[in-house]
Amino acid sequence: MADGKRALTGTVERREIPALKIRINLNGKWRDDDVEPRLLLVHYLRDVAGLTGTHIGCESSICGACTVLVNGDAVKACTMFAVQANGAEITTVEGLATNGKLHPLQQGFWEEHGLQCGFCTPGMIVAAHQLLKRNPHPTREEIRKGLQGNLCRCTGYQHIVKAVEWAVENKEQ
Amino acid sequence: MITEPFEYHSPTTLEEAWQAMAETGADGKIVAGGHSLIPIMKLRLASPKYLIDIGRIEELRNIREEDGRIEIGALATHYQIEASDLLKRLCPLLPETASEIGDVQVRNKGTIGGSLAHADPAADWPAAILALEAEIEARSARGSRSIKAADYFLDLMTTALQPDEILTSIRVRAMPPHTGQAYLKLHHPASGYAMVGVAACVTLTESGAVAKAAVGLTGAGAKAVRAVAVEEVLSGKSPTNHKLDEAAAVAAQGLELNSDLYASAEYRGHLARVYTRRALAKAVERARGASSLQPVAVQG
Amino acid sequence: MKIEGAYSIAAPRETVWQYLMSPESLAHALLGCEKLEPAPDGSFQAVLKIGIGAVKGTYQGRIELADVVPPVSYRMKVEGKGAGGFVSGEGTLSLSADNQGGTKIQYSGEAQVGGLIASVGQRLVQATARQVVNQFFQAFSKQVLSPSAK
Amino acid sequence: MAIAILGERIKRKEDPRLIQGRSHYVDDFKLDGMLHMAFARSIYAHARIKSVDVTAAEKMPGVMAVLTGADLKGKLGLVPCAAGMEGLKVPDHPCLAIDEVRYAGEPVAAVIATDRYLARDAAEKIEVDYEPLPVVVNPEKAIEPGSPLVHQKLGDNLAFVAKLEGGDWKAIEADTSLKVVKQRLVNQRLAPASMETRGVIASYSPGEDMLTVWSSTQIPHILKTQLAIMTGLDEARCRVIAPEVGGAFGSKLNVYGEEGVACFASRMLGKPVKWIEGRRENMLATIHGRDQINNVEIYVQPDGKVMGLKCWIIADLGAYHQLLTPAIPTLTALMILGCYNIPNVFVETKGVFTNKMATDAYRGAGRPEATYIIERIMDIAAREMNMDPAEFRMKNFPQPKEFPLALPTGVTYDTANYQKALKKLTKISGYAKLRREQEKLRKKGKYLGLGLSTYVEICAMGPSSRMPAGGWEFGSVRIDPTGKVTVLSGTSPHGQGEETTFAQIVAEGFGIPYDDVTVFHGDTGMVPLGIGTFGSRTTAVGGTAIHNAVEKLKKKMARIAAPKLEVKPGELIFESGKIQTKDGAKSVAFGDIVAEAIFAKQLPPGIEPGLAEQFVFEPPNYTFPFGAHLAVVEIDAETGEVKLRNYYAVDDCGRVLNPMLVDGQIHGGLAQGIGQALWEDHVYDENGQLLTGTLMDYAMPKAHQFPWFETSGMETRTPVNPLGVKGVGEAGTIGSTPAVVNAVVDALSQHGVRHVDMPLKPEKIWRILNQPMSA
Repeated sequence: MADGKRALTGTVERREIPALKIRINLNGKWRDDDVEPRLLLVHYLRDVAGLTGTHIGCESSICGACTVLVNGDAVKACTMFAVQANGAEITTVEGLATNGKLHPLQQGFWEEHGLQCGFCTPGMIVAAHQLLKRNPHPTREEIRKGLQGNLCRCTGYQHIVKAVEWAVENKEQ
Repeated sequence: MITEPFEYHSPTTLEEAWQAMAETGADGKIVAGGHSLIPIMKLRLASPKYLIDIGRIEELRNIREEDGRIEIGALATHYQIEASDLLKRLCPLLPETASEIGDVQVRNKGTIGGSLAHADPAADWPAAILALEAEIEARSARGSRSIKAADYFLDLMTTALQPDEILTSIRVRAMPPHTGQAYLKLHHPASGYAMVGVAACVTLTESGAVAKAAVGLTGAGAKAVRAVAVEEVLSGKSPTNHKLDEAAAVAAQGLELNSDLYASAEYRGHLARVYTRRALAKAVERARGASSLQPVAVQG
Repeated sequence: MKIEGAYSIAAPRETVWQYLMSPESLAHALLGCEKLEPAPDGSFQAVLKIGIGAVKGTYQGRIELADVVPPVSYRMKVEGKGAGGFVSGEGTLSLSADNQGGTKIQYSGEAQVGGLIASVGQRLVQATARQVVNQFFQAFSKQVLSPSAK
Repeated sequence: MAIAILGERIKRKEDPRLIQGRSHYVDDFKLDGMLHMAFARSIYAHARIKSVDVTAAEKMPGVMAVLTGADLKGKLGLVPCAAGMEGLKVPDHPCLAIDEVRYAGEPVAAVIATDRYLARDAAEKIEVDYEPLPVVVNPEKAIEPGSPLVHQKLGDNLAFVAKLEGGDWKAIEADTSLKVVKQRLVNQRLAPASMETRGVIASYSPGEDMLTVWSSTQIPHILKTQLAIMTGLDEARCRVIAPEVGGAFGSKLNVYGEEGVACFASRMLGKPVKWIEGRRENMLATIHGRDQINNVEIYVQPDGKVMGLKCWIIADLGAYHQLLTPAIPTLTALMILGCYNIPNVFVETKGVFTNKMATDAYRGAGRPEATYIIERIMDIAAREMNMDPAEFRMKNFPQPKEFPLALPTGVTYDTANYQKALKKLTKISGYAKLRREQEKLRKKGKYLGLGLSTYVEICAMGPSSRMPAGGWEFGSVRIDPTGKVTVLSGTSPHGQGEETTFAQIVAEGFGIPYDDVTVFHGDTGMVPLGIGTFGSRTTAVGGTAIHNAVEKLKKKMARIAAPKLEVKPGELIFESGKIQTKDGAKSVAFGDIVAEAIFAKQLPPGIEPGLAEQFVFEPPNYTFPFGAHLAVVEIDAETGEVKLRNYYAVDDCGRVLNPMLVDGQIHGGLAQGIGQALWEDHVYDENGQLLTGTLMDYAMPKAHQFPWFETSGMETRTPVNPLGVKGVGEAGTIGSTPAVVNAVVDALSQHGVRHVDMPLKPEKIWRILNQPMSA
């Protein structure tokens, strides 16, 4: 009955795992990398691509600090492997400003003091981006619900709600 | 939190997936959206040597309707279901349930198939699937079979799926006339999981009596269950307040209830009754408001 | 965490007791048991693979029986550890005749879960314990009642 | 250009880099040859370490070193505790456990490897053989005879007993007309849970013999001193940089063992070593907050005047002292009288060791507990006296003219007008109308509750004589040849926005554009002295240092300008980029005097060239901000769910320098305080296992759980510093917790409910509502 091939510690023996080639459009530019399959998307963005604006807060897909857009959908990059994003278009907080001009949401967070320590902010802005794409004129209640996947320990959220409202009102600027 | 190393396979057809499963056997694990599996892998509580990512099997992503039968591909994300106009029209319980899952990011990535395959005792889908008497399509190289929702959930995170099967779709019937559906839950304040979640489908007769009631209960015990006793109390009866009370009173009957930091077994039993009562009332109210031609829309 | 319950098997108490004292029989009934061997100090060394859905872990442990009163009761002490932390527990198993001429096994004990499993899995720990125990008794009774037994 | 900058709602200087993801937190730095560290931690709350087998880990790919407690013994100093008091027991606290582990999560071994994945893999391979020892988790049981001991050597689990007494208790105890109102209150353990976990990079250059440390810390200067002591390096050879810090709330007001190990490893290997804490580690092994049991009683005259307060505090310190662990509960004693002029006080505080992570400063640090105690017991007493809680409070407030007010606790409150705050609150909230609504709803069987809290807190930490390691703060201001200003602060803000506030202070002082001021902090290599950011001190103490340095420079510049304008220096003011007479008749451009001072071609004799001044501000006293809050809750009687329906707050933090930032601080504080009342609870089981190890279980508040906070301010300036600023970092947290609990108890009072312990989980409320009504 005993299966002698198994390690008894509960961990799999480390084996040489071949790296995989992935091609990702990151903030508008394609790049090719060889990655270990277990490399989390968030570590790929931060450590391989050097885009450290995306943060790691909870590692259990609760806090949303690692939120990025994958093919236009906000996802938590700590709960996805880089290989799963092969072929995808990814937008991080670094990709939101255009031609040096802040995205209205970024501007809104600045205008309305939507951040304090700033650690949750990139994920919060990306999640808000998703919200406004689907619901361009959300109520305060809807903004709060739309940001349910993003924790902020500093602001008490009220100024974040105002920041999103600012962006709604100043979309064209 | 970092997973153990694994080899990654990314089949684009079911055939390729079955082959990968056959080759890797018990060392392989299927991943779809990853929102159930990847967190456990990061804790190293699951360490498959091979990860078979079925996320690229496009045929599993569709939601379609034919002759009042709706098929939802296993890879349909919670958000896809939440936003589906087709489902809002024909089976609003599904979008309503979807909207209660996790948060936007989780709904964007998590899939109905992945959630059902994982069968977390506090997941939302099982309640809806049971109340809708859905059929779960499982396919393997051996062929396909349809599993009734009532036969699907076996125990804690244990389903009727065989090791070589892939959950490929979920089939439900369009909501019949004079039907109302509702899903209500008490969210865990941190995880958002259902402390107790109740899905109710109630079809009324022309005279307003209960033609059929189906109630699915999640979060209460080790697995989601159909609250048969509740349904029996209502069947054929007029859904008066008193009758709904009477029906809800037996919601937790015979259940082995979970208990954790947030809610004791006793309290869960109570929640099961309260939320059953509320879900039934909402479903009845919607059934009354629904005409045969125009199923009720989900309220925000 | 308290674990207690009862399970009835349609077999005489002596038979049930025999099976309960047999390492082979226990090893068969314990789902995922890869090893259950007597150690020189009278205890048993065990290797158990527990899999609940996607969660899988291998536990190495030690089972010790004490206060053995055939065919009535014994006390069991279990210690196990694996990648996810540790499990330890102590409890009593006692056999009595049930109303249908079979045997009722009553168990009652305290279990402690530590490390990773405790700090991330508390909401599932109780249900998991219940499932492991239920599976054990189901498999155990199947074995006791199987025609090939004895 | 005459803009009044102080007091204006000005956008933050910090934000452009943060909103674009261009700022650098510790984990964002990548150094050449950098190695990564991971820890193996105890899975037991208390155990003897029989052996640590690192052979498998050492053989893992990429592993450069594996360290255990034995490797560090005698080579790396202990984790320091700065708080001292008479008779305090201070157990040895090694950076990696030696022989024994005393809480679940205690670091036992460290792996240093070439990448973070490999470090983790190897850490999982470390085999520790433990012999479990008896565990004590409950602090009340821990001080009973025969309890298991956390530290065998210390003989018992009582770390200290502190008594604070004032007034004439004989008279009070003899007065039989006084009603004694008692309550036992539990202030549960919380996780600070800043969004950025802890992290450190230690980089030792053997050639230069220099250790540079990037740490997510609130106290770079203190950390530098302590790391120098721990590693044995000269302090001059150590530099600590606090880069962008992603929140801290007191949890990074500390020196942690992991920081010491990183420095040791970097010195040993001659390479930079990075350690980034995982969230589970953060929940387990970053300090926790609160965790006190309080037995309080007050003595009330028939007219409602409170004459005395006694409280017995049992503070759960956890297994070891961190930097300020034992000091925190003593702040509870200090502030226990709240806004009330209670003439007699007695507080006994027992600090107790248990097999849990250390508690230490968490937003408010000791004062939320104090406020909770006094505000709960005042509410309970009001009900027992059949008085409205607002009226009862009014009765016991000191009059504004009584300030400065010396209290029997030994502190002297600077300035306040509690009556005005409470009146303003009842007005903006429509308190009377809400009470009528409550009555109506009660008749319908619905539960609405109103909860008041009037708080005072102790801020602007603080006079050095009362602080463990200095309470002054350093600021320097330098005007560069271009006329732009460089400011250095010894504080280390991490979200509070002082780069902005300090620039406002300087711009206002010099009458120059706000954009011309740049503020640096958080680098001991750049800022010579400093204490740090905590205790709502940064603006009040650190800002004052800068303000005073500006004043020094202005005096010097006026001396240079005066002869040119043929006036006396004292006649000159700085406004709109000019140095001018008050009537504006004579002026010289700010830049001209800057050039004059720096190029020094014609400086009047006796004036040193250059424009750089520093100031070390020693505050003469603490400051005492205050406020009044009202929470309105609805309770679902069927399930026990509590809904916070409205929240009103009136806060007075002295002079407001930037109302937008003050609002932000209040909001954040409210969320944390409400979080404690309703959801947050860091729970250990009876075996010392932490059950809330992730944010899936520990309920940090989310956006949808709050109503719109209706906040408004008052400005009662303090004479303690020239800015008149009191501090606002902790106010919201301190005021909100009792307000919410008072509201819930108020809602349930028709059921005879007197108290419910936090957090107010639905099941608790449901159980209460399903008990038979008490008489």
